[in-house]
Amino acid sequence: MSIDTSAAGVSGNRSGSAVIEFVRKPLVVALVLIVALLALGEALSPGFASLQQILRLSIVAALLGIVAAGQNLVILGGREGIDLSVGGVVSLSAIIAGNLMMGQNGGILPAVLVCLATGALFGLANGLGVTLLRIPPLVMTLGMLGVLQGLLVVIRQGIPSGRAAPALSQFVSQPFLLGLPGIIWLWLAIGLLMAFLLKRTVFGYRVYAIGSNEQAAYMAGVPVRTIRVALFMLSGMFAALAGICLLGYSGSSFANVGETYMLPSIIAVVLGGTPLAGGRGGYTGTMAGAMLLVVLQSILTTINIDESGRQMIFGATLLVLMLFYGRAKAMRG
Amino acid sequence: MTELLIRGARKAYGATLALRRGDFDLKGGEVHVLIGSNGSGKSTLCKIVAGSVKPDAGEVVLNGAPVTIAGPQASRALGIGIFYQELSLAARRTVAENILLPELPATGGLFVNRRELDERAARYIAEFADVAGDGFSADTPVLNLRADQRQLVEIMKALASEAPILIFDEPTSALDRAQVDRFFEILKRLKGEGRAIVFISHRMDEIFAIGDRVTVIRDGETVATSNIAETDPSTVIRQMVGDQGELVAAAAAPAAAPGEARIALQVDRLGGQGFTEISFRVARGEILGFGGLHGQGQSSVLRALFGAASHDAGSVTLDGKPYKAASPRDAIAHGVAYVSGDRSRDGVVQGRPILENVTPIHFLRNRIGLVRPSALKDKADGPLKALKTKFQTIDHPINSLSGGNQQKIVIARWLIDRPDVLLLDDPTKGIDLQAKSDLFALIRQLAAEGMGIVLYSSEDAELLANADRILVFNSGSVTRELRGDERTRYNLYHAAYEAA
Amino acid sequence: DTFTIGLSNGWVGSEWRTQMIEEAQAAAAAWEEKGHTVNVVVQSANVDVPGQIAHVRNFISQGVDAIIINPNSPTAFDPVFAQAKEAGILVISTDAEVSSPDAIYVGIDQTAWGARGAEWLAETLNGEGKVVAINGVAGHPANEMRVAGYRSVFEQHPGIEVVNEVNANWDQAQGQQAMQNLLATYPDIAGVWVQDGMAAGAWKSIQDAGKTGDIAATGEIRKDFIDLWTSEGLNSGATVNPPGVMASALNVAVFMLEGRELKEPATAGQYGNAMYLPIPFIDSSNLAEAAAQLEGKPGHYSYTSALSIEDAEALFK
Amino acid sequence: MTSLSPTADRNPFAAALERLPFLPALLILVVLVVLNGWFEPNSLSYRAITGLVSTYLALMMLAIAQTYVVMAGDIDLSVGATLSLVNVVVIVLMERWGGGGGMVLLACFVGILTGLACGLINGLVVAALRLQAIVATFATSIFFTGVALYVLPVAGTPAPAAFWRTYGGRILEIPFVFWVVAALALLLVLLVRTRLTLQLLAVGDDAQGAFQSGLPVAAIRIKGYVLCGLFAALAALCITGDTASGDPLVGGKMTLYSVAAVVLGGSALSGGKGTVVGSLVGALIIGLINSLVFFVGTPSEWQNLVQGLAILIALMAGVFVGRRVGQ
Ligand SMILES: Nc1ncnc2c1ncn2[C@@H]1O[C@H](COP(=O)(O)OP(=O)(O)OP(=O)(O)O)[C@@H](O)[C@H]1O
Ligand SMILES: Nc1ncnc2c1ncn2[C@@H]1O[C@H](COP(=O)(O)OP(=O)(O)OP(=O)(O)O)[C@@H](O)[C@H]1O
Ligand SMILES: [Mg+2]
Ligand SMILES: [Mg+2]
Repeated sequence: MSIDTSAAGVSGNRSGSAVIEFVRKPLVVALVLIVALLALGEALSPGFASLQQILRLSIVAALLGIVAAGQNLVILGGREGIDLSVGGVVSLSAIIAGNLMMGQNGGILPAVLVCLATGALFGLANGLGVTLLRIPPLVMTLGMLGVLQGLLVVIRQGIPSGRAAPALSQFVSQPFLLGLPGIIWLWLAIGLLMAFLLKRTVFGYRVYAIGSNEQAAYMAGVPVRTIRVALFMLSGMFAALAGICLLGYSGSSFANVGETYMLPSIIAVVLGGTPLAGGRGGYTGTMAGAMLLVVLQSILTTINIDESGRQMIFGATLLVLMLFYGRAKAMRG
Repeated sequence: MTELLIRGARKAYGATLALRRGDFDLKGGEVHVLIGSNGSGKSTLCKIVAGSVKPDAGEVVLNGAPVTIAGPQASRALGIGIFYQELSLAARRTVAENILLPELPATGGLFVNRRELDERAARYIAEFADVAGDGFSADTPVLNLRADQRQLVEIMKALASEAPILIFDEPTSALDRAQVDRFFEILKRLKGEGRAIVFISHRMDEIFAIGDRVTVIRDGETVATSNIAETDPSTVIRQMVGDQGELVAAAAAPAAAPGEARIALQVDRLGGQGFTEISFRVARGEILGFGGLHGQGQSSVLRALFGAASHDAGSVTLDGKPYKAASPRDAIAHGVAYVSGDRSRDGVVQGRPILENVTPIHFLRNRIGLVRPSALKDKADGPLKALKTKFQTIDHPINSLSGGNQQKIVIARWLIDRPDVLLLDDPTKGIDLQAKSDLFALIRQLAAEGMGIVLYSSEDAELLANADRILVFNSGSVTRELRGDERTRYNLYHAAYEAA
Repeated sequence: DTFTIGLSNGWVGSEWRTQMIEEAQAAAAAWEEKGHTVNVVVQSANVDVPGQIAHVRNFISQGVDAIIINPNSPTAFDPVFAQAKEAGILVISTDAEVSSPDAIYVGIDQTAWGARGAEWLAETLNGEGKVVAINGVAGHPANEMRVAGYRSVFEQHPGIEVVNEVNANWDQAQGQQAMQNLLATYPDIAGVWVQDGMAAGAWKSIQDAGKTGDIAATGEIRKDFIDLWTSEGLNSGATVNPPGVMASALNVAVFMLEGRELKEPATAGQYGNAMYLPIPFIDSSNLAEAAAQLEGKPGHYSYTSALSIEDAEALFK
Repeated sequence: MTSLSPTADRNPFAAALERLPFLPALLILVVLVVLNGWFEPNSLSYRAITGLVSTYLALMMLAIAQTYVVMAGDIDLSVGATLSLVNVVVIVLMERWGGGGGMVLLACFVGILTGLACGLINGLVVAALRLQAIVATFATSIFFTGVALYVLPVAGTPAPAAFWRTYGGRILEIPFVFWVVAALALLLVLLVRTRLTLQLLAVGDDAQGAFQSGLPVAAIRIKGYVLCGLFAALAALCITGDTASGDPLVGGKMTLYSVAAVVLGGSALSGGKGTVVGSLVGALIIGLINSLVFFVGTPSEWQNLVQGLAILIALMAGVFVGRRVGQ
């Protein structure tokens, strides 16, 4: 079974028709909505759906999508898995990377290594709190977010904010291969990697198993804790990777750049058809979810209305979109 | 007199047709038994009447008037009370609160009237006071109760509806004999009051002890209704099984254990939470039975041997080598297998494909990292066939199967790579007769092939028919061992009730 | 004399704020030479309005002589400042004005700040062309004052058309994204009015789009931006809100604690309690000077200025 | 029959904790009070305590608000936005209608209706439309923030002096906020005894079971959200009293604090277990940690980190102890 047919279990009544089944797939829903929004954007302001602009939007979506990859894994692993600390890790990683690079290409490799290690470290702390102390993930990562925000303040007073290496900036925003920027390739590679991880490795099978029924997984010899800790570590590493890319995108690190990724990364996962309960879903949908979110946000930027109106429309639209996805089963079956 | 008629009730879950055509009539003053194999649609039919499942088609006629049952509340309002097979309790609420949860007595419609609540709950608790066991009181959170006690609470909750129509969907599956007897007394009294009662059980003796009429349901269709007095167990079984041919008679167990065989598992003075001083040996080729009233430590011992519970005294050897499992993972690596009767908790990974549910042990024992689905499917095929598992394709989610077939999948996962010792913890709980006989044939075959098997069963007949020796548990220790001709129902009951 | 002054800063999301605190601490230390001991206690953390009210209450509990605050709200502190005054504590706000009659404001006029950049933009564009604005957090008072400032200027230039105004929440990356979207939608814009760190982001998008030569946009005062500005020859102008404002406020506070009276009481601004400091401006004409002041400083360091003790004394009788 | 009961050897402390899951939190609170008094004796003065209560009363209310949805296993990430919206509605109405006593009360009343409406919207979206609570209430929070910005585009607009002087003043020599606390305590005592509280907890325990038992689960959850909206509105009135002004963003950061307070108070986010008293204590713990960090003399750049660590540790300790003893 493909990981994308996840909606099946979510909605109460399934139709026998293969066509309807297909159309109900979150991935298909998201893609259709993306196209519809692009068309709407083009109608509102010509040029919105130009190839160039779509590419630029994809860059922004890639940043969100990379954070959402880790978020997705943690959510799939169940037991109310969620990682609110990703925003803090993104910021921390951007700062560390900037300082290790200081505008020098030679600094990229050490920066990537150190940042991934840092992300993994915070993920490890989250994972240990969740597994060994059995702190609910929302609580653990919320607390960790507070710690990370405090740490950012300390660090930013101690060391200057650094600059991205030119090669990194180029990688993120300039065409790299076949006219696509490197970050898009990176994102696609992550998409493939995630699909492979979830569908073709025992690790992936086990992620779904613990997400769906942890006790049964434990009784079948699945190393529950190890897997859950690994998921949080992966989440930290993806967030750190996103932090590095964000540094490349904006050229220099500053303030709490990552804060804006916390809840949107969760929304992207949900719009991608992975319910927060875990055990179902996959990353392909999440990629579409991230793109959908970014397109929606940028449409709202381009229409000339008050901020209040933008927020009202954004909030309401999100609600309407959610109706297409992860609605809980009706109590009455 | 109350009368409930159901005509042509139908319910499909996606491709699964849970109920094809449910016809059923129920009269006041009778206990109407509903029987059918796992997944035949009994619970679905009950839930339709209780309002918690919305039928695709069909009509319900109550006292001559057609009614629509819009939901559980509406059903209650129509005078229908139900015991749910999977229970409907709030774990952190107290026994009393749970009993009256559907209609909490309130002052001014706003504040809980504690006094009235306690008084009313006490009435139902009193009915079971002497059989409920330790730690059962009105203000105990349900969380702290044993499985049988929880089932009692669900029974009390159904009784508290004081409804003219009462549905009991497998209310006795966790109860001990005394509790069942008490429950049956109450049912008889209610019947006398003119209430209409639906009763579901997989235990044939219970059905014939309490039923007035029996309706057999097969593959989602009600096939026959007869007066209990005018039928007999084998007729009922034939109706349940349909044209699939005669059931194989339960295999008579060999008289004695193969004496010379190697010892697979030796346990010396094992002690832990819920059991003490347990000693026994299991030879390869032998099926050792655990018997006694349920909850006497049998499960705890098996779980401890599997590393899922701790033991703090005694020693274990596996094939002559010292063995202590720190976790199930550890046990599996040593070639020990464990099948729990509580499949929804311990066995099934809900919502995931059958394939993923069959393979975890294989992954672990072969240290597999990458998955090749086609190769895996080949591996899974054999065990699934051996168990006669019914499924559409191996990529379908396991929830699309009936309970019995789900349990077969859980068992199949142990058969890709054969373990040395198989621990069966009431593996047939809620499984239909056909599946049971398939399963025990297989278990016997596995033993013959050299496995050491421990079988705990809450059904005496099952144990007597399949175990080579039986250890009877009482209060956490073994009080008697039954061998050869000693394995009689009388001896088993006697030993079980001895110190109780 | 010995004075204890509490410094409260309710947002630590930028180096500008750090520099503000550091300059104030340095200013306090400088009083040692004048024979005064000025102790500062600092509460500088990311807090919301209630959190910063707690800052003030902590200072009151501690019994400080004066409180200098960079407030998260213009009006929310009225009650707690009244309590501080009751306890005999002098309250000065800086960087953002407060409505409390129990406090005075020492800092720049944010409306004038917004207007100054707009004037530069209008002049640079010769009063002609499409302009977009990228603003901070909608509903934030400092943001709204700056917005009022630029709007009042653009209104006086009929040739200038403000085609869109968006909010990027003082976040550099959001500023960059917003600019990217705006460039896609309005390919023919000539000018961008943008604040603070978001300016660096906006300029990054302008550069990425290869429009560096075609667009005039306001800039910011961090050294790394000034360097970029110099090397790329950006068509930019930056109004300065110096991080030294808190140091200026501190120097004023010490004189007031000494019991000195202002020559001209602080009565400016919409709340009639403000004392405005001059607003420097950087454009191509004095870019080199600004760069010289920042020589050798780290990239995050902002161009600054503050009232010296002498400057401050000149304001008193 | 002698059967092996899992309940036989439960210790009395575990039983107490089952009934009063906020005991660990209360202990932490006492320790914090002592430490605060140790490092800054003034912090235990009458005035300082009044100040502490005035400052954190809004968070206490918000934590209570959050508790009523958490009980049923839901969550509300829009409480902060609801608070902001009510705050600006009240401020704008008071400005429109003048600062007369009757008008002020009427404005407060409309504010409360606004909070109830927000709660109702959340309830409908989560319980009736069956969207996932975390993301759905995040979406409504964006929507409510938009409405708040529409009502009052920029922070400011002073409240009538009569309003905030009452809030910050005294009645019969006792600070007004203490009267509020007393009234709140009474209200909570009443609420604890309601059928709704029990039903919320039952739904939180097992929603499907509650539904099958015949409880109107959707209606109960909606009522939980409405109650949440009510307390968020009361929190807004407190904020309005303490800040004497309107700010469309004032509540933004308080949402996650309200969640933290609820957890600190011993409630389970998975539902079925929760007390409002605990949440109230949790809110005070957050307040006392913040002030303690300052009174201890933490250098400013470390303040956020130490606060963050202290809250994380308190959260972990609370959850850990609660579960350990509860087992
Ligand atoms: N005795 C037990 N019975 C049932 N479930 C258990 C038991 N112990 C642990 N679990 C479940 O398994 C989870 C993980 O337990 P544990 O850490 O032992 O996993 P593990 O498989 O040993 O992992 P690892 O190999 O990484 O140590 C627990 O959170 C719990 O849900
Ligand atoms: N919620 C559901 N979703 C999908 N399939 C379901 C659901 N509930 C029941 N089924 C399927 O419907 C069929 C009938 O199930 P039902 O529970 O009525 O059987 P039953 O006769 O009560 O069996 P048992 O004796 O095991 O309790 C089974 O195949 C089952 O798998
Ligand atoms: Mg059933
Ligand atoms: Mg382990």
